[in-house]
Amino acid sequence: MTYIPTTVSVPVPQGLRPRCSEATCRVVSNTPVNGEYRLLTLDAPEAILDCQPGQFFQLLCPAPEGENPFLRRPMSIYGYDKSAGRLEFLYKIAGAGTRGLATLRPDDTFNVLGPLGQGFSMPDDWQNLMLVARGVGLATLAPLARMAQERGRKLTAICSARRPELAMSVELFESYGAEVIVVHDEDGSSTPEALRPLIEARIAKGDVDAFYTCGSSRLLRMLQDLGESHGIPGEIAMEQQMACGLGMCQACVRSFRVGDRIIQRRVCREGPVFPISEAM
Amino acid sequence: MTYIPTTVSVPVPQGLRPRCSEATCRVVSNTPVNGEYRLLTLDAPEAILDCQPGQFFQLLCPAPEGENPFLRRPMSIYGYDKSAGRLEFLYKIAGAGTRGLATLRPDDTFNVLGPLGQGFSMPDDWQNLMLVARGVGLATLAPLARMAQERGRKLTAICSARRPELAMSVELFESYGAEVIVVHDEDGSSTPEALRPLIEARIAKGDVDAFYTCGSSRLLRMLQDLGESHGIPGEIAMEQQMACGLGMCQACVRSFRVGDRIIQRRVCREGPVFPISEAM
Amino acid sequence: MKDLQTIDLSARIGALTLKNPIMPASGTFSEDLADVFDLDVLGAHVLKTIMHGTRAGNPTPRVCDIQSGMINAIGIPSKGIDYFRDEMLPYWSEFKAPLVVSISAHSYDEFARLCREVSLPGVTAIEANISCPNIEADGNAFAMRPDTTQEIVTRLRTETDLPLWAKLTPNTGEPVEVARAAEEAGADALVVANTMLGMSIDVDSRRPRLGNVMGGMSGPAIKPIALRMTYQCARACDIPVIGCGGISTLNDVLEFLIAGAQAVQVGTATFQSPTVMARLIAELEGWMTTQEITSLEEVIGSIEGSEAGVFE
Amino acid sequence: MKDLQTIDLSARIGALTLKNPIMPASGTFSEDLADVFDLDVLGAHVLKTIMHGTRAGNPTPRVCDIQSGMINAIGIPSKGIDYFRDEMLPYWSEFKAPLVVSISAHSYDEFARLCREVSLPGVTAIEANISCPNIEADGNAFAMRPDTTQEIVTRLRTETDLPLWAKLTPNTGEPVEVARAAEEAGADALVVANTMLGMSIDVDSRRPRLGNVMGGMSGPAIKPIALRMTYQCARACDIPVIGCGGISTLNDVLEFLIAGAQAVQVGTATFQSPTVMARLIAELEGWMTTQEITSLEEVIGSIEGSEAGVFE
Ligand SMILES: Cc1cc2nc3c(=O)[nH]c(=O)nc-3n(C[C@H](O)[C@H](O)[C@H](O)COP(=O)(O)OP(=O)(O)OC[C@H]3O[C@@H](n4cnc5c(N)ncnc54)[C@H](O)[C@@H]3O)c2cc1C
Ligand SMILES: Cc1cc2nc3c(=O)[nH]c(=O)nc-3n(C[C@H](O)[C@H](O)[C@H](O)COP(=O)(O)OP(=O)(O)OC[C@H]3O[C@@H](n4cnc5c(N)ncnc54)[C@H](O)[C@@H]3O)c2cc1C
Ligand SMILES: Cc1cc2nc3c(=O)[nH]c(=O)nc-3n(C[C@H](O)[C@H](O)[C@H](O)COP(=O)(O)O)c2cc1C
Ligand SMILES: Cc1cc2nc3c(=O)[nH]c(=O)nc-3n(C[C@H](O)[C@H](O)[C@H](O)COP(=O)(O)O)c2cc1C
Ligand code: FES
Ligand code: FES
Repeated sequence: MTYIPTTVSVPVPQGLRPRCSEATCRVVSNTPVNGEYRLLTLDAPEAILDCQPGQFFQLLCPAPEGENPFLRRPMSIYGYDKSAGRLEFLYKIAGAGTRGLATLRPDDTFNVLGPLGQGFSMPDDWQNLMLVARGVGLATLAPLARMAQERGRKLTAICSARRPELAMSVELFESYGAEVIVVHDEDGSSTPEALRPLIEARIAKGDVDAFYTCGSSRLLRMLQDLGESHGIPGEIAMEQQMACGLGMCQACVRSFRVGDRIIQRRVCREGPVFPISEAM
Repeated sequence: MTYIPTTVSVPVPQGLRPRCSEATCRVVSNTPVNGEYRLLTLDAPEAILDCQPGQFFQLLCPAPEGENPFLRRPMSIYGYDKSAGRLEFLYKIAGAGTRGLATLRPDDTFNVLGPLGQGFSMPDDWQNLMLVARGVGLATLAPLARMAQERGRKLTAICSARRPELAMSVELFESYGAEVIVVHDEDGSSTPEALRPLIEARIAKGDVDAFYTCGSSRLLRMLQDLGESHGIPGEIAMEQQMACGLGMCQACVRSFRVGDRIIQRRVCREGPVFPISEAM
Repeated sequence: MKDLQTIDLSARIGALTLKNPIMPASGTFSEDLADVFDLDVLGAHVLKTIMHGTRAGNPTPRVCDIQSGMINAIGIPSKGIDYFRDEMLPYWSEFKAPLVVSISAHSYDEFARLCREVSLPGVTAIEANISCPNIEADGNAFAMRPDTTQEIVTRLRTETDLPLWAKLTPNTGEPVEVARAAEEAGADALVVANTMLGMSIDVDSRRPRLGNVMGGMSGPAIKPIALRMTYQCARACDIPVIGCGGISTLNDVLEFLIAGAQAVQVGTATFQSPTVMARLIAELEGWMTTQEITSLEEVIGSIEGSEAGVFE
Repeated sequence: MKDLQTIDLSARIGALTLKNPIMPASGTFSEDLADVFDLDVLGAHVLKTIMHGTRAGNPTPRVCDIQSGMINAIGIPSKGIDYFRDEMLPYWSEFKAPLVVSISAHSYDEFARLCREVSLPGVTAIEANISCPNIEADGNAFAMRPDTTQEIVTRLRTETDLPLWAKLTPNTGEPVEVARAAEEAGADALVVANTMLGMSIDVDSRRPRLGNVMGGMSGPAIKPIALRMTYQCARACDIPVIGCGGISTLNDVLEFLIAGAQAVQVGTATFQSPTVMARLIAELEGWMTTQEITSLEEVIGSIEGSEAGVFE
C-alpha cells in the first residue's frame, strides 16, 4: 500500500471561514430515550458549533454488522453548546445508518459534516410562537425553545405522540419556559379535528404570531389552512433523501408553490426550513 | 430492512463432522513480538482445534480505517491447545488484511475458518528432523516442535534472520527440546554457501532423516539439492494467493514436478505442505 | 393466519422443479464443500465450467480483492470431458439434488460437440457459459451480441434434450437483445449474469494485481448491475431468469426474486462463509413464515411502481 | 537525491496544461463547494451537464446507497443555456482554474447547437456527455456505439474550436471501438467513464429505491470497471484519457495514472468528504516527494508486465 499522509490542511477561501466543515467528534454518550429514540451527545470542536436551530449535520455512520451505509445521513441538531463543546442528535433507528449510530459507544470517534442548511428564522414581530410537531420532528424543533427563551419570546409547544409517555422533549421545552401541551392518539386528542379548535382558541386570544412545524403532512395541511385563514406565517423543516448535503448533487429537491408557480428547491441548501405557505 | 434470523444451524453431512468450520473467536491478546511480528492469541471453540502442524486458517480480517479486506487471509497455525481452547497466529503486517488484524484488541471477536489443508507428516522412520526456515516461515514450522517432542523425535532448528535478535520462535523451539542454531545476515552465516557445509556436517554424522522448510526459495533449492544428493526426504509449506481456502475456486494453484511431468496442485487443498522434492 | 405447515420453497425453472431457489454459481463450488455441510439441502448443484479437452487455466495470481468484492482470472482449468464422465459424474450422481453441468468452448462446433457429449444420465440440466471468448468472433464472448448468442444457442439446442440454461454476461451493451436471442433460439432459462470485466493495479510494484491483467468482478460490488439485468431480462422474456451476482444476504435473495428471478445462484459469498447457502435457505423459510407467505410465487416478480424511466 | 523543489504536478491534456491532475466529475460539483475550500487549488472546474432548454430532472428519490457506492437518477435538471451564459459563466470566470463545461442533448442538432452556443470566452474546454439517451437511436446513449459516437463527435467538432472532451459510458460492450471512434472524429480527450447502470429494491415495500427505477452507479464499487476501461482506452488511443469512477484515495489516483490516465475526475468521494480533492492534491505531492518523482510523466502509463491475456 501507498504512503498516505495522515493530516493535510486544506486551503480555505481567503477571508471566508468555511461555513461548514468536517470534524471528528468524540462520543460522550448514546442512550435510549423514550424507547424509540436515542440521544447521541458528542464532544465537538468549536469550529462546527456556530449553529442555528433547524440546521442539520451529515453523519458518516459507522457500519453495523453486515451492512455498510455509504452515504452520510442527515440529522437535525437537537442541542448544541459552543462553550461546552457539545453537540446533540436525537434519532430513531430506521435502517443501516441509524443502526450504525446505535453501535457508537462513549469515547468512540466518528465524523460529522456541518452545520448545513438554513435554520429557522425568528423575526422581531413573531413574539408569540406556536410549535406543533410529532415524533422525531420534535427533535428538529427542540433547539427553537432555547432560541425563543434567549430572545424573550413566548412559546407554546404542542407535542403529539402515539401515547402520552412517548411525547418527546417535553421536559426540554418546559426547561426553556415553554408551555407544553401533550396530545396523543389514545384519547384522540392528536387528530387534526381535535387540534384545530385548540389552536383556533389560542389564535382567537391573540396568542399566535407564527407557527413552527416539522414532519407530518397532516399537520402541515392543517397549519397551512389555519395560517391562510388567519394570516399567520410560519416555518416547516422538511426531509428528503440526500447525497451531498451541500447543494451540489440536486438529489434532495422538493416542489414548492410560490405564487402560482411550482418550483423545485434543494432541501439541503435552500432548506431544510421553508415557509409553511409554500410547502407541498 | 428485512428480518434476518441471527443463528441458523446448518445441516452437516450424515455421520461426518465438518472437517473445518467457521467460528467466532474471542481475542485474548494481540501483541508485538520482535518488532516486525505480532502474536494473536484467541479463545477458540473445541470444534476447530483438531489441528495438525502445517495446517492453516482463513481469517476474516476486520477492516482497518479506510480499507476493506474482502477475502479471508490465510494464516498458519502458530500454536493450538484443544484442552485450553487456545489458538495462536504469528503474523507480519503486509497490507490491508494484516493491518486489520493489528487493530484487534482483547475481548474483540472475529471470525475464522479452519483448520484447512494438509499438515506436515512425520513417518516413523523420520527420527532425526532438521528444520530450516526464515522470517515468518518459522511461524508455520513452530507447531512441528511440539509434535516432534510428543513423538520423541530429535529436532534441530536452523533459524535464519536478518539480525540475530530478529530470529523468531527460538525460545519456543528450545522449550520443546529442539537444538536451535541461529544464522543471520550480519555475519553472513545465513547464506546458502555458509549453511550448506553446516548441514552437510550434520548429514555426515547421520543426524538428518528429513528436512522441513517454509518460505524462502533459496533455502528450498539448497534443500532440494542436498536432499537429492544424500537421499533425504522432506516437506515444505508453500504460499499462494487464495480466495476460498477450501479447494473450490482453483485460485491457489502452483506447479509441481512429479516424475517428469509438471502438474498443478491447489495449495489450500493438496497443500500447503508438499514434498520438498516436488516443489518448484 | 395461514397454515404455515405448507410453506413451499420450491422454485420452478421451466419443466424443472427445484426444492428451493438457492444454488451455487459455477466456479465457486466443488465436492470440497461437502466436508462443510450437507450439499443435498441445495436447490441444485452447478459445477465449474468444463471444456472439451484438458486446459491449464490462467497464470497466478488468479484473484485479488477490491472494495466489496473480488476479481478473478482463474480461466477454465479443465480436465476434459472424459474425466467429467468417468470421475465427476458418478460422484455427483450420488446426491439427490439435481445436477447442472456448465460447459463452454471457443468455437461453435466444439461447444455443440461438448453439449452432446455431456447430455448423460445423471445430468439434469446444461448451463451454457456463453461468456467465454468465441474465437470465430474475434475473441468476443458469444453472449456479447444477439447474433452470436442466437447462433450458439440454436446449435446447442439441437444437440440436447436436457433443459438448456444460457448464462449471460454483464459486459454487453445489449443485455435485453441478447436475452431475447437466447430465448428465441430455444434456451429454457437465463442465468443473469456472469462476472463484470475489471482491473486492479498494485501501486508499489506498478503491476496488475492479476496474472491475466484483467479479470471478472464478483461479489456485492456487482449486485446492482446483476439485479438491473435480472429485472430487464425478466420483463423482456417469458423463460425463467436465475439471478446471479453479489448475492450474500437474505435481503439480496429477496431483491432478485422481487425483480423477477425464479431462483438465484450464490458465488463469491461462499468464499467468505462456506455455509452461506444453507443459511440462506433457512433464512428464506424463516422470512416466509414471519411474512405468512406460503409460496415463492407471491414474491417472484412482485416489484411495485416500476414504470421504468429513461436513464440519463 | 533529486531537487525536490521542482516537483511538478502539472497534467497535460492535449494543448491544455492543468496545474494538477485532480478535477471534479460533472454533477458532483457546484459553487456551493466554494464555502468549504478554495476551489482554485483544483486542476480544473467541471460543471454539471447543461442542456439547451430548462428541464426538471427525475422524480425523487433520486439517490440511494449500495455496498461501496451509490446509485443516482438525478437526470439533468437544467436551467438552460441562457442561465448558463448570464449567471453561471460570470461566476466561474472569476476563478483562475480552467472551466470545463459539460453539455448534452437528445439529438444531434440540439447537441451541435448547444456546443456552438457554449463556446464562449471564459470557457476553457467542452466535455460532451454522450452517455445521454439519443432519441434518434431508440434512446440508446450516443456513446453506446462507435457509429453514433463518431457521428456526434464529428458534429460537435465542427461547432467549436475549444478543446473537446468526450465522456464515455461503461455500459457499452465496445468501449475500445467507441473510444477510437471519438478519437477519429476529432475529440481532444476522453473522459473514462460515466456511471454504470444499476438498480436497487427496497424489500419491505417491494419498490425500486429510485424514483426512476434504474440509475447510475458510482463510487468505489465501479472503480475496477473504470480502471479497466481507462487502461483499455489509453492503450488503444493517442489522445489523453482522463480517468473517472470511484476515485477516493491517493492509491486510486495512482492506479489510474499508472494505467495511463493523464488526469482524474473525482465525483462521489466528494459527497463523503467535501475536501477530498484538495487533500488528494496535497497527498499526491507528498507521495511524489517521498518517491523522489518530479514529474507525473514518470507515473503516467507506467504499468509493468501487462501483456494482456484473454479473459474467459
Ligand atoms: C434535514 C433532515 C433532518 C433530519 N433529522 C432527523 C433527526 O433529527 N432525527 C431522526 O431520527 N431522523 C432525522 N432525519 C431522518 C434521517 O435522516 C433518516 O431517518 C436516516 O437518514 C435514515 O437512515 P437509515 O440508514 O437508518 O435508514 P434507511 O431507511 O436504510 O435509509 C436509506 C436511505 O434513505 C435515506 N433516508 C431514509 N429516511 C429518510 C428521511 N426521513 N429523510 C431523508 N433521508 C432519508 C437515508 O439517508 C439513506 O440514504 C432527518 C432528515 C433530514 C433530511
Ligand atoms: C498457507 C499460508 C500460510 C500463511 N501463514 C502465514 C503466517 O503464519 N504468518 C504470516 O504473517 N503470513 C502468513 N501467510 C501469508 C499471509 O497470508 C499474507 O501475508 C496475508 O494474506 C497478507 O494479507 P494483507 O492483506 O495484509 O496483504 P496484501 O499484500 O494487501 O494482500 C493482498 C492479497 O494478497 C494475498 N497475499 C499477500 N501475500 C500473500 C502470501 N504471502 N501468501 C498468500 N497470499 C498472500 C492476501 O491474502 C490478499 O488476498 C501465509 C500464507 C499462506 C498461503
Ligand atoms: C473464482 C471464480 C470462478 C468462476 N468460474 C466460473 C466458471 O467457470 N464458469 C462460469 O460460468 N462462471 C464462473 N464464475 C462466475 C460465477 O459463476 C458468478 O457468475 C459470478 O461470480 C457472480 O456471482 P457472485 O457475485 O455471487 O460470485 C466464477 C466466479 C468466481 C469468483
Ligand atoms: C449525483 C451525480 C450526478 C451526476 N451527474 C452527471 C452529469 O450531469 N453529467 C455527467 O457527465 N456525469 C454525471 N455524473 C457522473 C459523474 O460525473 C462520474 O462520471 C461518475 O459518478 C463516476 O465517478 P465517481 O465514482 O467518482 O462518482 C453524476 C454522478 C453523480 C453521483
Ligand atoms: S443533497 Fe445534494 S443537493 Fe441536496
Ligand atoms: S483457494 Fe480456492 S482452491 Fe485454493
